Amino acid sequence: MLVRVQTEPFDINDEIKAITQGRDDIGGVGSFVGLVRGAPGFYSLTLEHYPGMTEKTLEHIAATAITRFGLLDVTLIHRVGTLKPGDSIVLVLAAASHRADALAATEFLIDWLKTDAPFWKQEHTTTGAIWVEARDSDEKAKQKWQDCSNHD
Amino acid sequence: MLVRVQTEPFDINDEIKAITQGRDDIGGVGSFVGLVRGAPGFYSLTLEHYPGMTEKTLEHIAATAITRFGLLDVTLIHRVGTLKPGDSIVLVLAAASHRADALAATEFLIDWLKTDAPFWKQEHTTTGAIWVEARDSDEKAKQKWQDCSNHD
Amino acid sequence: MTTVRILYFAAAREKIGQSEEELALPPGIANLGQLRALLARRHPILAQASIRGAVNQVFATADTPIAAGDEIAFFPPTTGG
Amino acid sequence: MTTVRILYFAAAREKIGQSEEELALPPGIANLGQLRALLARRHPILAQASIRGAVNQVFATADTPIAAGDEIAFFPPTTGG
Repeated sequence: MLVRVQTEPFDINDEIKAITQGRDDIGGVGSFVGLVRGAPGFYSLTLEHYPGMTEKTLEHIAATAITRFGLLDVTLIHRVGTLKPGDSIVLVLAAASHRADALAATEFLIDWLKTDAPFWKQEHTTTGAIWVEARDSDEKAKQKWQDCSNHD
Repeated sequence: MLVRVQTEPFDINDEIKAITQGRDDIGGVGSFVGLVRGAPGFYSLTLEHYPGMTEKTLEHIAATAITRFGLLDVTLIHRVGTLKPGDSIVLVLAAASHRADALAATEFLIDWLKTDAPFWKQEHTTTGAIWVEARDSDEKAKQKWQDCSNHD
Repeated sequence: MTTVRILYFAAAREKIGQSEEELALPPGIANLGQLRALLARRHPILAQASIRGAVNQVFATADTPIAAGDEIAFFPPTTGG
Repeated sequence: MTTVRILYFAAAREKIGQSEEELALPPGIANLGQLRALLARRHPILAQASIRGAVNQVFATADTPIAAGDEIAFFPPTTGG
Protein backbone atom coordinates (compact mmCIF):
# COMPACT_ATOMS: atom_id res chain seq x y z
CA MET A 1 0.00 0.00 0.00
CA LEU A 2 1.29 3.46 -0.87
CA VAL A 3 -0.33 6.79 0.05
CA ARG A 4 1.40 10.04 -0.78
CA VAL A 5 0.65 13.77 -0.73
CA GLN A 6 2.86 15.79 -3.06
CA THR A 7 3.05 19.05 -4.99
CA GLU A 8 4.73 17.61 -8.12
CA PRO A 9 2.95 15.64 -10.87
CA PHE A 10 2.87 11.82 -10.72
CA ASP A 11 3.79 9.29 -13.41
CA ILE A 12 1.09 6.63 -13.52
CA ASN A 13 3.29 4.27 -15.52
CA ASP A 14 5.97 4.37 -12.80
CA GLU A 15 3.36 3.82 -10.09
CA ILE A 16 1.88 0.80 -11.86
CA LYS A 17 5.38 -0.60 -12.37
CA ALA A 18 6.08 -0.12 -8.67
CA ILE A 19 3.15 -2.29 -7.65
CA THR A 20 3.38 -4.91 -10.40
CA GLN A 21 7.11 -5.46 -10.74
CA GLY A 22 8.60 -8.62 -9.29
CA ARG A 23 5.28 -10.45 -8.96
CA ASP A 24 2.98 -12.29 -11.36
CA ASP A 25 -0.26 -12.69 -9.40
CA ILE A 26 -1.86 -9.40 -10.52
CA GLY A 27 -4.36 -9.88 -13.35
CA GLY A 28 -5.55 -6.31 -13.57
CA VAL A 29 -4.93 -2.79 -12.34
CA GLY A 30 -7.84 -0.36 -12.29
CA SER A 31 -7.04 3.31 -12.07
CA PHE A 32 -8.52 6.76 -11.94
CA VAL A 33 -6.78 10.05 -12.65
CA GLY A 34 -8.62 13.22 -11.63
CA LEU A 35 -7.84 16.42 -13.52
CA VAL A 36 -8.57 20.12 -13.04
CA ARG A 37 -11.33 21.20 -15.41
CA GLY A 38 -11.32 24.66 -16.88
CA ALA A 39 -14.16 27.17 -16.70
CA PRO A 40 -14.64 30.78 -17.83
CA GLY A 41 -12.89 33.19 -15.45
CA PHE A 42 -11.19 30.37 -13.53
CA TYR A 43 -7.41 30.29 -13.78
CA SER A 44 -6.07 28.09 -10.97
CA LEU A 45 -6.91 26.37 -7.71
CA THR A 46 -5.04 25.85 -4.48
CA LEU A 47 -5.36 22.57 -2.63
CA GLU A 48 -5.02 22.72 1.13
CA HIS A 49 -4.95 19.64 3.35
CA TYR A 50 -4.61 18.51 6.97
CA PRO A 51 -1.13 16.95 7.22
CA GLY A 52 -1.24 13.84 9.36
CA MET A 53 -4.98 13.29 9.15
CA THR A 54 -4.71 13.12 5.35
CA GLU A 55 -2.21 10.26 5.39
CA LYS A 56 -4.07 8.50 8.21
CA THR A 57 -7.37 8.75 6.30
CA LEU A 58 -5.91 7.63 2.98
CA GLU A 59 -4.28 4.63 4.68
CA HIS A 60 -7.59 3.72 6.30
CA ILE A 61 -9.47 3.99 2.99
CA ALA A 62 -6.82 1.89 1.21
CA ALA A 63 -6.85 -0.78 3.94
CA THR A 64 -10.66 -0.91 3.84
CA ALA A 65 -10.63 -1.45 0.07
CA ILE A 66 -7.92 -4.12 0.30
CA THR A 67 -10.04 -6.12 2.74
CA ARG A 68 -13.37 -5.53 1.04
CA PHE A 69 -12.26 -6.37 -2.51
CA GLY A 70 -9.39 -8.76 -1.74
CA LEU A 71 -6.95 -6.44 -3.47
CA LEU A 72 -3.27 -7.22 -3.94
CA ASP A 73 -2.19 -3.58 -3.68
CA VAL A 74 -3.44 0.02 -3.65
CA THR A 75 -1.79 3.35 -4.49
CA LEU A 76 -3.33 6.72 -3.57
CA ILE A 77 -1.50 9.90 -4.57
CA HIS A 78 -3.02 13.35 -4.09
CA ARG A 79 -1.43 16.61 -5.15
CA VAL A 80 -1.59 19.80 -3.10
CA GLY A 81 -0.57 23.40 -3.82
CA THR A 82 -1.53 25.40 -6.87
CA LEU A 83 -2.86 23.60 -9.94
CA LYS A 84 -4.09 24.84 -13.30
CA PRO A 85 -6.78 23.58 -15.69
CA GLY A 86 -5.55 20.36 -17.31
CA ASP A 87 -3.29 19.44 -14.37
CA SER A 88 -3.74 16.09 -12.66
CA ILE A 89 -4.91 16.16 -9.02
CA VAL A 90 -5.34 12.60 -7.85
CA LEU A 91 -4.28 9.06 -8.74
CA VAL A 92 -6.01 5.90 -7.56
CA LEU A 93 -4.63 2.44 -8.41
CA ALA A 94 -6.22 -0.86 -7.37
CA ALA A 95 -4.48 -4.14 -8.24
CA ALA A 96 -6.33 -7.46 -8.06
CA SER A 97 -6.24 -10.99 -9.42
CA HIS A 98 -9.37 -10.28 -11.45
CA ARG A 99 -10.61 -7.20 -13.25
CA ALA A 100 -14.02 -6.91 -11.60
CA ASP A 101 -12.44 -6.41 -8.16
CA ALA A 102 -9.84 -3.97 -9.49
CA LEU A 103 -12.48 -1.82 -11.20
CA ALA A 104 -15.04 -1.86 -8.37
CA ALA A 105 -12.29 -0.98 -5.87
CA THR A 106 -11.10 1.93 -8.02
CA GLU A 107 -14.58 3.44 -7.86
CA PHE A 108 -14.86 2.74 -4.12
CA LEU A 109 -11.49 4.38 -3.44
CA ILE A 110 -12.17 7.61 -5.33
CA ASP A 111 -15.72 7.87 -3.92
CA TRP A 112 -14.45 7.57 -0.33
CA LEU A 113 -11.42 9.76 -0.88
CA LYS A 114 -13.71 12.52 -2.18
CA THR A 115 -15.81 12.68 0.97
CA ASP A 116 -13.38 11.57 3.70
CA ALA A 117 -9.87 12.75 2.90
CA PRO A 118 -9.27 16.24 4.35
CA PHE A 119 -8.49 18.24 1.23
CA TRP A 120 -10.06 21.58 0.31
CA LYS A 121 -10.02 23.40 -3.00
CA GLN A 122 -9.95 27.15 -3.36
CA GLU A 123 -10.50 28.46 -6.87
CA HIS A 124 -8.79 31.59 -8.08
CA THR A 125 -11.04 33.40 -10.53
CA THR A 126 -11.15 36.76 -12.21
CA THR A 127 -13.64 37.85 -9.50
CA GLY A 128 -11.60 36.57 -6.55
CA ALA A 129 -10.88 33.46 -4.52
CA ILE A 130 -13.76 31.04 -3.86
CA TRP A 131 -13.76 27.94 -1.65
CA VAL A 132 -15.27 25.06 -3.62
CA GLU A 133 -18.52 23.76 -2.10
CA ALA A 134 -18.85 20.05 -1.35
CA ARG A 135 -21.28 18.32 -3.71
CA ASP A 136 -24.25 16.25 -2.60
CA SER A 137 -23.47 13.88 -5.47
CA ASP A 138 -20.13 13.00 -3.86
CA GLU A 139 -21.81 12.13 -0.57
CA LYS A 140 -24.35 9.98 -2.46
CA ALA A 141 -21.57 8.24 -4.38
CA LYS A 142 -20.01 7.24 -1.08
CA GLN A 143 -23.31 6.16 0.48
CA LYS A 144 -23.98 3.63 -2.26
CA TRP A 145 -21.07 1.60 -0.81
CA GLN A 146 -22.72 1.59 2.62
CA ASP A 147 -26.26 0.63 1.59
CA CYS A 148 -25.16 -2.90 0.78
CA SER A 149 -22.62 -4.90 2.71
CA ASN A 150 -21.10 -6.26 -0.47
CA HIS A 151 -20.61 -4.80 -3.91
CA ASP A 152 -22.42 -6.66 -6.63
CA MET B 1 -10.25 7.84 -30.31
CA LEU B 2 -7.17 5.66 -30.61
CA VAL B 3 -7.12 1.89 -31.13
CA ARG B 4 -3.84 0.07 -31.61
CA VAL B 5 -2.53 -3.49 -31.80
CA GLN B 6 1.17 -3.80 -31.03
CA THR B 7 3.85 -6.22 -29.84
CA GLU B 8 5.77 -3.75 -27.68
CA PRO B 9 4.72 -2.58 -24.18
CA PHE B 10 2.69 0.61 -23.77
CA ASP B 11 3.32 3.59 -21.49
CA ILE B 12 0.04 4.53 -19.81
CA ASN B 13 1.40 7.92 -18.74
CA ASP B 14 2.18 8.81 -22.36
CA GLU B 15 -1.24 7.61 -23.48
CA ILE B 16 -3.07 9.68 -20.86
CA LYS B 17 -0.96 12.70 -21.81
CA ALA B 18 -1.89 12.15 -25.46
CA ILE B 19 -5.60 12.39 -24.74
CA THR B 20 -5.50 15.12 -22.08
CA GLN B 21 -2.87 17.51 -23.42
CA GLY B 22 -4.03 20.77 -24.95
CA ARG B 23 -7.53 20.62 -23.45
CA ASP B 24 -9.06 21.36 -20.06
CA ASP B 25 -12.54 19.81 -20.25
CA ILE B 26 -11.55 16.34 -18.97
CA GLY B 27 -12.32 15.88 -15.27
CA GLY B 28 -11.31 12.25 -15.01
CA VAL B 29 -9.65 9.39 -16.85
CA GLY B 30 -10.59 5.84 -15.89
CA SER B 31 -8.25 3.09 -16.93
CA PHE B 32 -7.66 -0.62 -16.82
CA VAL B 33 -4.40 -2.47 -17.44
CA GLY B 34 -4.64 -6.23 -17.91
CA LEU B 35 -1.59 -8.33 -17.03
CA VAL B 36 -0.50 -11.92 -17.61
CA ARG B 37 -0.91 -13.91 -14.40
CA GLY B 38 1.52 -16.67 -13.57
CA ALA B 39 0.61 -20.28 -12.74
CA PRO B 40 2.58 -23.43 -12.01
CA GLY B 41 3.99 -24.94 -15.21
CA PHE B 42 2.95 -21.93 -17.32
CA TYR B 43 5.78 -19.92 -18.82
CA SER B 44 4.38 -17.74 -21.61
CA LEU B 45 1.43 -17.12 -23.86
CA THR B 46 1.05 -16.19 -27.49
CA LEU B 47 -1.67 -13.78 -28.52
CA GLU B 48 -3.07 -14.23 -32.02
CA HIS B 49 -5.57 -11.84 -33.59
CA TYR B 50 -7.53 -11.19 -36.79
CA PRO B 51 -5.89 -8.16 -38.39
CA GLY B 52 -8.49 -5.84 -39.83
CA MET B 53 -11.42 -7.22 -37.84
CA THR B 54 -9.57 -6.44 -34.62
CA GLU B 55 -9.19 -2.75 -35.40
CA LYS B 56 -12.72 -2.55 -36.81
CA THR B 57 -14.16 -4.16 -33.66
CA LEU B 58 -12.12 -2.03 -31.26
CA GLU B 59 -13.21 1.12 -33.10
CA HIS B 60 -16.83 0.02 -32.90
CA ILE B 61 -16.57 -0.70 -29.16
CA ALA B 62 -14.85 2.64 -28.52
CA ALA B 63 -17.47 4.55 -30.56
CA THR B 64 -20.29 2.78 -28.72
CA ALA B 65 -18.81 3.74 -25.33
CA ILE B 66 -18.27 7.36 -26.42
CA THR B 67 -21.94 7.68 -27.34
CA ARG B 68 -23.31 5.72 -24.40
CA PHE B 69 -21.30 7.47 -21.67
CA GLY B 70 -20.76 10.84 -23.34
CA LEU B 71 -17.00 10.33 -23.25
CA LEU B 72 -14.48 12.91 -24.41
CA ASP B 73 -11.97 10.30 -25.60
CA VAL B 74 -11.10 6.59 -25.54
CA THR B 75 -7.84 4.69 -26.00
CA LEU B 76 -7.70 0.91 -26.55
CA ILE B 77 -4.31 -0.77 -26.92
CA HIS B 78 -3.91 -4.54 -27.12
CA ARG B 79 -0.63 -6.38 -27.34
CA VAL B 80 -0.06 -9.47 -29.49
CA GLY B 81 2.80 -11.92 -29.79
CA THR B 82 4.51 -13.73 -26.93
CA LEU B 83 4.03 -12.44 -23.38
CA LYS B 84 5.30 -13.68 -20.03
CA PRO B 85 3.77 -13.62 -16.53
CA GLY B 86 3.78 -10.04 -15.24
CA ASP B 87 3.66 -8.52 -18.75
CA SER B 88 0.86 -6.10 -19.61
CA ILE B 89 -1.62 -7.22 -22.29
CA VAL B 90 -4.26 -4.55 -22.65
CA LEU B 91 -4.86 -0.89 -21.88
CA VAL B 92 -8.26 0.79 -21.70
CA LEU B 93 -8.59 4.55 -21.13
CA ALA B 94 -11.88 6.44 -20.88
CA ALA B 95 -11.87 10.22 -20.48
CA ALA B 96 -14.97 12.11 -19.36
CA SER B 97 -16.06 15.36 -17.74
CA HIS B 98 -17.07 13.45 -14.61
CA ARG B 99 -15.61 10.44 -12.87
CA ALA B 100 -18.74 8.26 -12.80
CA ASP B 101 -18.89 8.17 -16.60
CA ALA B 102 -15.15 7.55 -16.95
CA LEU B 103 -15.22 4.61 -14.53
CA ALA B 104 -18.41 3.00 -15.84
CA ALA B 105 -17.10 3.29 -19.40
CA THR B 106 -13.78 1.69 -18.45
CA GLU B 107 -15.64 -1.38 -17.20
CA PHE B 108 -17.90 -1.41 -20.26
CA LEU B 109 -14.92 -1.20 -22.63
CA ILE B 110 -12.93 -4.05 -21.09
CA ASP B 111 -16.05 -6.25 -20.74
CA TRP B 112 -16.92 -5.82 -24.42
CA LEU B 113 -13.34 -6.11 -25.62
CA LYS B 114 -13.04 -9.45 -23.79
CA THR B 115 -15.94 -11.04 -25.64
CA ASP B 116 -15.98 -9.24 -28.99
CA ALA B 117 -12.44 -8.39 -30.04
CA PRO B 118 -10.91 -11.24 -32.08
CA PHE B 119 -7.90 -12.15 -29.94
CA TRP B 120 -6.95 -15.67 -28.84
CA LYS B 121 -4.49 -16.76 -26.19
CA GLN B 122 -2.41 -19.89 -26.41
CA GLU B 123 -0.56 -20.84 -23.24
CA HIS B 124 2.83 -22.50 -23.37
CA THR B 125 3.19 -24.85 -20.43
CA THR B 126 5.57 -27.57 -19.35
CA THR B 127 3.03 -30.08 -20.72
CA GLY B 128 2.57 -28.38 -24.09
CA ALA B 129 0.60 -25.61 -25.80
CA ILE B 130 -3.02 -25.06 -24.73
CA TRP B 131 -5.59 -22.71 -26.26
CA VAL B 132 -7.26 -20.74 -23.47
CA GLU B 133 -10.98 -21.47 -23.16
CA ALA B 134 -13.43 -18.56 -23.17
CA ARG B 135 -15.00 -18.01 -19.76
CA ASP B 136 -18.73 -17.84 -19.09
CA SER B 137 -18.04 -15.04 -16.60
CA ASP B 138 -16.76 -12.84 -19.45
CA GLU B 139 -19.94 -13.39 -21.45
CA LYS B 140 -22.02 -12.57 -18.36
CA ALA B 141 -19.96 -9.43 -17.70
CA LYS B 142 -20.82 -8.23 -21.18
CA GLN B 143 -24.49 -9.16 -20.91
CA LYS B 144 -25.03 -6.96 -17.88
CA TRP B 145 -24.56 -3.98 -20.21
CA GLN B 146 -27.33 -5.24 -22.48
CA ASP B 147 -29.96 -6.03 -19.85
CA CYS B 148 -30.55 -2.34 -19.19
CA SER B 149 -30.60 0.37 -21.80
CA ASN B 150 -28.69 2.72 -19.53
CA HIS B 151 -26.05 2.20 -16.91
CA ASP B 152 -27.09 3.33 -13.45
CA MET C 1 -14.54 -12.18 -58.61
CA THR C 2 -16.42 -15.46 -58.13
CA THR C 3 -14.63 -16.69 -55.04
CA VAL C 4 -14.75 -16.09 -51.32
CA ARG C 5 -11.70 -15.88 -49.08
CA ILE C 6 -11.97 -18.01 -45.94
CA LEU C 7 -9.79 -17.41 -42.88
CA TYR C 8 -9.29 -19.67 -39.85
CA PHE C 9 -7.89 -18.57 -36.49
CA ALA C 10 -6.51 -20.07 -33.30
CA ALA C 11 -7.63 -23.64 -32.52
CA ALA C 12 -9.73 -23.73 -35.72
CA ARG C 13 -6.67 -22.81 -37.79
CA GLU C 14 -4.61 -25.49 -36.06
CA LYS C 15 -7.22 -28.24 -36.45
CA ILE C 16 -7.86 -27.38 -40.10
CA GLY C 17 -4.14 -27.12 -40.77
CA GLN C 18 -4.33 -23.93 -42.81
CA SER C 19 -4.95 -20.30 -42.06
CA GLU C 20 -6.79 -19.43 -45.23
CA GLU C 21 -8.28 -20.77 -48.42
CA GLU C 22 -9.94 -19.44 -51.54
CA LEU C 23 -13.23 -21.06 -52.59
CA ALA C 24 -15.33 -20.70 -55.72
CA LEU C 25 -18.79 -20.14 -54.31
CA PRO C 26 -20.90 -23.16 -55.40
CA PRO C 27 -24.47 -22.55 -56.59
CA GLY C 28 -27.01 -22.71 -53.77
CA ILE C 29 -24.63 -21.35 -51.14
CA ALA C 30 -26.17 -17.99 -50.21
CA ASN C 31 -25.58 -17.59 -46.50
CA LEU C 32 -22.97 -18.31 -43.85
CA GLY C 33 -24.80 -21.37 -42.47
CA GLN C 34 -24.84 -23.04 -45.88
CA LEU C 35 -21.16 -22.33 -46.47
CA ARG C 36 -20.28 -23.58 -43.02
CA ALA C 37 -22.17 -26.86 -43.51
CA LEU C 38 -20.35 -27.36 -46.80
CA LEU C 39 -16.93 -26.67 -45.28
CA ALA C 40 -17.67 -28.84 -42.23
CA ARG C 41 -17.56 -31.92 -44.49
CA ARG C 42 -13.83 -31.30 -44.95
CA HIS C 43 -13.22 -29.50 -41.63
CA PRO C 44 -15.24 -31.25 -38.88
CA ILE C 45 -14.34 -28.60 -36.26
CA LEU C 46 -16.66 -26.19 -38.09
CA ALA C 47 -19.61 -28.35 -37.00
CA GLN C 48 -18.90 -27.41 -33.39
CA ALA C 49 -21.48 -24.91 -32.13
CA SER C 50 -18.81 -22.96 -30.23
CA ILE C 51 -17.03 -21.94 -33.44
CA ARG C 52 -18.07 -18.44 -34.44
CA GLY C 53 -18.20 -16.87 -37.87
CA ALA C 54 -17.60 -13.43 -39.35
CA VAL C 55 -18.45 -11.99 -42.75
CA ASN C 56 -16.32 -9.09 -43.95
CA GLN C 57 -14.82 -8.70 -40.47
CA VAL C 58 -18.14 -8.45 -38.64
CA PHE C 59 -19.63 -11.19 -36.42
CA ALA C 60 -22.23 -13.08 -38.44
CA THR C 61 -24.94 -15.69 -37.90
CA ALA C 62 -26.05 -18.65 -40.01
CA ASP C 63 -28.51 -16.53 -41.98
CA THR C 64 -26.03 -13.74 -42.80
CA PRO C 65 -25.95 -13.51 -46.64
CA ILE C 66 -22.65 -14.11 -48.39
CA ALA C 67 -21.55 -13.25 -51.89
CA ALA C 68 -18.52 -13.62 -54.12
CA GLY C 69 -15.69 -11.36 -52.97
CA ASP C 70 -16.58 -11.67 -49.28
CA GLU C 71 -14.02 -12.32 -46.57
CA ILE C 72 -15.33 -15.10 -44.32
CA ALA C 73 -13.71 -16.18 -41.05
CA PHE C 74 -14.23 -18.99 -38.52
CA PHE C 75 -12.73 -19.04 -35.04
CA PRO C 76 -13.31 -20.14 -31.42
CA PRO C 77 -14.75 -17.75 -28.80
CA THR C 78 -12.32 -14.88 -28.27
CA THR C 79 -9.99 -14.86 -25.27
CA GLY C 80 -8.29 -11.47 -25.42
CA GLY C 81 -8.07 -8.77 -22.81
CA MET D 1 -0.23 18.74 29.47
CA THR D 2 -3.48 20.53 30.36
CA THR D 3 -4.19 22.08 26.99
CA VAL D 4 -5.70 21.02 23.66
CA ARG D 5 -4.38 22.08 20.29
CA ILE D 6 -7.09 23.34 17.94
CA LEU D 7 -6.60 23.51 14.16
CA TYR D 8 -8.74 25.29 11.56
CA PHE D 9 -8.70 24.60 7.84
CA ALA D 10 -9.88 26.15 4.60
CA ALA D 11 -12.87 28.54 4.89
CA ALA D 12 -12.97 27.99 8.67
CA ARG D 13 -9.33 29.02 8.98
CA GLU D 14 -9.93 32.12 6.86
CA LYS D 15 -13.06 33.20 8.76
CA ILE D 16 -11.44 32.64 12.16
CA GLY D 17 -8.27 34.38 11.02
CA GLN D 18 -5.86 31.84 12.47
CA SER D 19 -4.85 28.31 11.62
CA GLU D 20 -4.31 27.06 15.13
CA GLU D 21 -4.63 27.87 18.81
CA GLU D 22 -3.73 26.31 22.12
CA LEU D 23 -6.50 26.20 24.75
CA ALA D 24 -6.41 25.25 28.42
CA LEU D 25 -9.32 22.85 28.67
CA PRO D 26 -11.88 24.53 30.99
CA PRO D 27 -13.66 22.38 33.60
CA GLY D 28 -16.91 20.85 32.31
CA ILE D 29 -15.67 20.52 28.72
CA ALA D 30 -15.54 16.78 28.18
CA ASN D 31 -16.62 16.23 24.58
CA LEU D 32 -16.27 17.82 21.16
CA GLY D 33 -19.78 19.32 21.19
CA GLN D 34 -19.11 21.19 24.42
CA LEU D 35 -15.75 22.51 23.16
CA ARG D 36 -17.32 23.56 19.89
CA ALA D 37 -20.12 25.49 21.64
CA LEU D 38 -17.52 27.27 23.76
CA LEU D 39 -15.37 28.19 20.77
CA ALA D 40 -18.39 29.28 18.73
CA ARG D 41 -18.81 32.28 21.03
CA ARG D 42 -15.54 33.65 19.66
CA HIS D 43 -15.73 31.98 16.22
CA PRO D 44 -19.35 32.10 14.96
CA ILE D 45 -18.55 29.94 11.90
CA LEU D 46 -18.23 26.95 14.25
CA ALA D 47 -21.98 27.21 14.94
CA GLN D 48 -22.63 26.25 11.30
CA ALA D 49 -23.86 22.67 11.05
CA SER D 50 -21.79 22.07 7.91
CA ILE D 51 -18.49 22.51 9.77
CA ARG D 52 -17.04 19.12 10.66
CA GLY D 53 -14.79 18.17 13.54
CA ALA D 54 -11.94 15.72 14.12
CA VAL D 55 -10.29 14.50 17.30
CA ASN D 56 -6.73 13.25 17.00
CA GLN D 57 -7.01 13.20 13.20
CA VAL D 58 -10.18 11.10 13.06
CA PHE D 59 -13.65 12.39 12.16
CA ALA D 60 -15.59 12.97 15.36
CA THR D 61 -19.14 13.78 16.46
CA ALA D 62 -20.47 16.05 19.22
CA ASP D 63 -20.32 13.25 21.79
CA THR D 64 -16.71 12.23 21.03
CA PRO D 65 -14.79 12.59 24.34
CA ILE D 66 -11.87 14.98 24.46
CA ALA D 67 -9.03 15.26 26.94
CA ALA D 68 -5.95 17.38 27.56
CA GLY D 69 -3.28 16.71 24.95
CA ASP D 70 -5.77 16.04 22.14
CA GLU D 71 -5.46 17.52 18.67
CA ILE D 72 -8.84 18.95 17.67
CA ALA D 73 -9.69 20.24 14.18
CA PHE D 74 -12.62 22.05 12.58
CA PHE D 75 -13.15 22.39 8.86
CA PRO D 76 -15.78 22.56 6.08
CA PRO D 77 -16.84 19.45 4.11
CA THR D 78 -13.87 18.14 2.15
CA THR D 79 -13.52 18.89 -1.55
CA GLY D 80 -10.51 16.86 -2.64
CA GLY D 81 -10.18 14.30 -5.42
